Amino acid sequence: MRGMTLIVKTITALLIGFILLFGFCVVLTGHLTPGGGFAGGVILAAALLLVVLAFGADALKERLGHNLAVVWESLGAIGFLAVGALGFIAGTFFAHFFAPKTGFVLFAAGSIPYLNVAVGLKVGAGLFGAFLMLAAFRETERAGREEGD
Amino acid sequence: MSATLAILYVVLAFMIIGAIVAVETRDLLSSVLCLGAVGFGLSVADLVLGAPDLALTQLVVEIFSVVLLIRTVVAREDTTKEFIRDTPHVAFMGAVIMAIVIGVYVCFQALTPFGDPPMIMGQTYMRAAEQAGAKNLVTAVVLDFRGYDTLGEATVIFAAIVGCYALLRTRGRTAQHEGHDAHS
Amino acid sequence: MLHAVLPYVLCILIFAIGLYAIAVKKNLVKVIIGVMLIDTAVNLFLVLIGYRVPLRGAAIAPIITPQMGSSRQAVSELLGNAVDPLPQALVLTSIVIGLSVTALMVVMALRLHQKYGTFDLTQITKLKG
Amino acid sequence: MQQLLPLLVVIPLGAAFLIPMVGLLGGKKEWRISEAIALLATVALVLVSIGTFFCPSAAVWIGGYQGRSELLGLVGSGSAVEVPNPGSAPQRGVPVQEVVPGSVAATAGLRAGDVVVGWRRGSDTEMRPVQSVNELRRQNATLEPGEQLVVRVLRDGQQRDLSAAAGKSVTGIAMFGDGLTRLLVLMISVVSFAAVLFSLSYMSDYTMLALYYCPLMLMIAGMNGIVVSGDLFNIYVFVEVAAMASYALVGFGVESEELEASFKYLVLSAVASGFILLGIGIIYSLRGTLNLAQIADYARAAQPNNALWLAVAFFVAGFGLKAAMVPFHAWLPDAHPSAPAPVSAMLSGLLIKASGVYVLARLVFNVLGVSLAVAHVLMAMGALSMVVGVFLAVGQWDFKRLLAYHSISQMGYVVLALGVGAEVLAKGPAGIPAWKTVGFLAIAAGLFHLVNHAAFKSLLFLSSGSVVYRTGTRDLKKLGGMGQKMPLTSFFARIGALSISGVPPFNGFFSKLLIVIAVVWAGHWLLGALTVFVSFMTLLSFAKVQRYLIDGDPPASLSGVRESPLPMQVAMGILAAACIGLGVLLPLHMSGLLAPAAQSLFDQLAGYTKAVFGG
Repeated sequence: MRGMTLIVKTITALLIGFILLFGFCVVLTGHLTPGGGFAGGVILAAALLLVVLAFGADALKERLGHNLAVVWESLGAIGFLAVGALGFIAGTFFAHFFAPKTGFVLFAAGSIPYLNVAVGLKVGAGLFGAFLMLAAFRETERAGREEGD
Repeated sequence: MSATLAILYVVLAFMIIGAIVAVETRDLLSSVLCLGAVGFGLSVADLVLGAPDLALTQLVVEIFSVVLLIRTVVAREDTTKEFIRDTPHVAFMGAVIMAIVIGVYVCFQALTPFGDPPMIMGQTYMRAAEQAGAKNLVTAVVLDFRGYDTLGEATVIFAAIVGCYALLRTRGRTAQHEGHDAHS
Repeated sequence: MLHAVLPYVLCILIFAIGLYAIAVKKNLVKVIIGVMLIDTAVNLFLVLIGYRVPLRGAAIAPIITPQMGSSRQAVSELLGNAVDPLPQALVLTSIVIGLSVTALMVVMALRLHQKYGTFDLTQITKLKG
Repeated sequence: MQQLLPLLVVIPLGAAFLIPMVGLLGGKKEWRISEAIALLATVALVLVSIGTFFCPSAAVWIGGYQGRSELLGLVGSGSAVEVPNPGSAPQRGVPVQEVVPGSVAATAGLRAGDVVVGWRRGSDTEMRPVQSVNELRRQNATLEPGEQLVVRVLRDGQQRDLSAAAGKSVTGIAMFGDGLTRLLVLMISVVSFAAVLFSLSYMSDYTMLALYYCPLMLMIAGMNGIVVSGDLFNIYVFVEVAAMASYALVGFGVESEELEASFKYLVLSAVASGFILLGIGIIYSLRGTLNLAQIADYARAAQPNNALWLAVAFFVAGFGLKAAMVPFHAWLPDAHPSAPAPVSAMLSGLLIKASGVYVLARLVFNVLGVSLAVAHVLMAMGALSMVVGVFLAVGQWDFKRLLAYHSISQMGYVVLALGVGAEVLAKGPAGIPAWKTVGFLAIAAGLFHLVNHAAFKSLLFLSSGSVVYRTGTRDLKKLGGMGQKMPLTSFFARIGALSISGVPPFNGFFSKLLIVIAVVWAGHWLLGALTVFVSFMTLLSFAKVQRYLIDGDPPASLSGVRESPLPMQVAMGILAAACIGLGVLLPLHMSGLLAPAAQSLFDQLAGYTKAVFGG
């Protein structure tokens, strides 16, 4: 994938930081405002997707190839499972193992923020990885077709 | 009829028209775009019905899936190419589906009326969540009371992505398999 | 009493349109669209089920805002009027499942197109039955 | 049980999440690492599932906080109506149709026939007029500890005030294990252990095995999750987990046929999910809760209305599609043979049972209540599946496709038996005199055949895999003489074939015999005869397999074929032992394994609610 015109590239470069920031914000404040891990994760994936669409699939390959994306995704999933499994300390699966704090602060509401982060990581990395894999598949397919012709 | 209900009917009508156009139009690109419009309609309906979380999530997901469909599916075929015809049973299927809708209309007379849910589990959850310190009660339900469901949900999307990886392998088998001993 | 049922029935109509697309259309992309319409309709149905008519004004989302602060009365008024959060939680899960199904279907459509060179289901017929 | 039930889900999920991470980073040895993790996880699962037999049945509540009862237990007309009040002006109120025993309303002393006209909460001084039953439910659900809800009722023309404090219950998602759960969990873990063992050699032909073992573990996690769940939506989520993993596994070979089968399966399964979710929405709208035991508690008092029937119809269509019962069977003969053999064994042996028949049986017997209409639908679907499946199977020349059609036919037996059980229980004493014995027998026979089918169908699919692994074909016309070339595989395939056709010392004979006895005892002579006839057809069909696969001389193209590797033999050996053991040791395992499972369905709504809420 070669990427798009200079205008798109410049605008993407300007915007990408804000979009990522917004994504992180949605993930971290999921227990206070609308949003949460899943919506934030999709926003993060969409931001990375924008980079791929504008600059081409090679732009991110060194930092986040699709194999590495799977590792991040697995980490997110294991994190979620681990928070649930820590409940075994307090009795059973998903039991509350620390006292919830109330109020409009970042790390309130028991385990909810940690779970949000895990879901955000998982969904963001996973969807982005799937998209990269699709892009890579298109590349190989195109190469195969050109060889065939 | 309250303002909420009026807006809701407008949005529903918009969604139904969008759905019909998405199914019946011959151009695949317009079809996918109409589907996006239906999803956008759902997002608006969520807002009207007091579900901003869902509105946000639905909007993001709809954008993602429309981009996915356009980039990978529609882009690979001349979308205005010769039209693939339907099965010959269009009228029959249409009749069956109208029968379903009418049956549902009759049966739903006995459903809890729109706008007055029993909210038995819901109320319990809301009060307990409020005491637990979550301000967004939906998130509290999703990640606390029904955190186990959300684990399942995370697993579903994990399975789907692993499935995508598995199905996108260029070769399924190591060699053109003819049995280990058969070719002697 | 019409308004007690009509929103549900319109929602089922979208479901039926999706079903129709799957049953009748012979284009792979149209089948995918049908499945996505079914997802949309089901999500809408669940949201409709959780809606609760407030005493006045528009629907109240189950979110405590900083303006309410720690005022007990404001909070309990919210709890008495807000819509049901549980179906919303269900819809959130259901949206994710719908996205997963869509992603998997798109990938399969892509592979089938690579193998057969078309989205026409009448030509994708190695299997009989 | 408290700790063991969640472990059934946590272990395979943990393994599934670890495998791609370790696998994709592991370089050339990735498949060895994945195999090791998968094998360890399945061994642990077998141990845990045996462990559940040593713990008492109990419900575990996952997530949430200790809360209070939300069960008002009042069934009445939806909103307030004008009621005549002799002696004074008519009042608006809600007539009570029924009161759920043991609920808050019952302890307060409400009776059917009362009219609720007002309510107040502990601190209020004035009575408020009542608008709807749901309003009362809401007020009941929001009581503070120690607070009381006082309702004013009109009884025999007089006004009285009744009050009740809420009882105790919990929030969160219920996990529940009873006899049926134990039986299915044991079945799932043993068959999946055999399948993983078989995969060690069989899957060496395929690429990127980390992406195979991960969905396999997810499928096991999904099935365990379905079986231990006590919450309607939770069941749906885990049905989706198992299904999503199975789509990937069906298409794992990425050849045209496999992708096509997988796509067909995916579309039909997505439609089924839509129906199931609509049904769940209707149930939630009617009952206000998703907990199976609470829904059952309502169902005991409430008269089913049209909306509930619609939900039941949606459930039958949705789970019938997942179970591939006959009007909805189109996907199964494509999807099951296309998968790699160990996956076919798990799909046919486990998935259609866990996500189809089990859920349907649980909903019909324990949650929504048996009724004649549903029983007749189940019987019709079962009988149709039985006959259509076997007739389609007889003409097949593809070994795995033949087995897949037999899956439809054999699951028809199970659904027929459960349907007969439901019919007998729904009629009750008004039906036949020995209705308790016959109902129990029908349910037990159905569940016994379900377990037996898991054993012999997995065995047959594994032996087909063994043949395919060595010869590269599954076309019966091109095969032959396997009795000489692959004696052990042929021996195991023979055991499976004799079991499925119902030949005496094997398990299939006993379960089919019990089904026939139950069906005839319930008064359905014709269905009994049909059952025997289908069994005979099955025997014919497997005589053909015997003739073309095992007997005779091998064709020249297969002269170099050897016996398949050791792990495959061990995996088939385990299942063959299960086939013989389940049949010969029937008196032994009847009391420990089968009877408790049948009992948990036989106890119906009351037994289930009591078991979950503990008394």
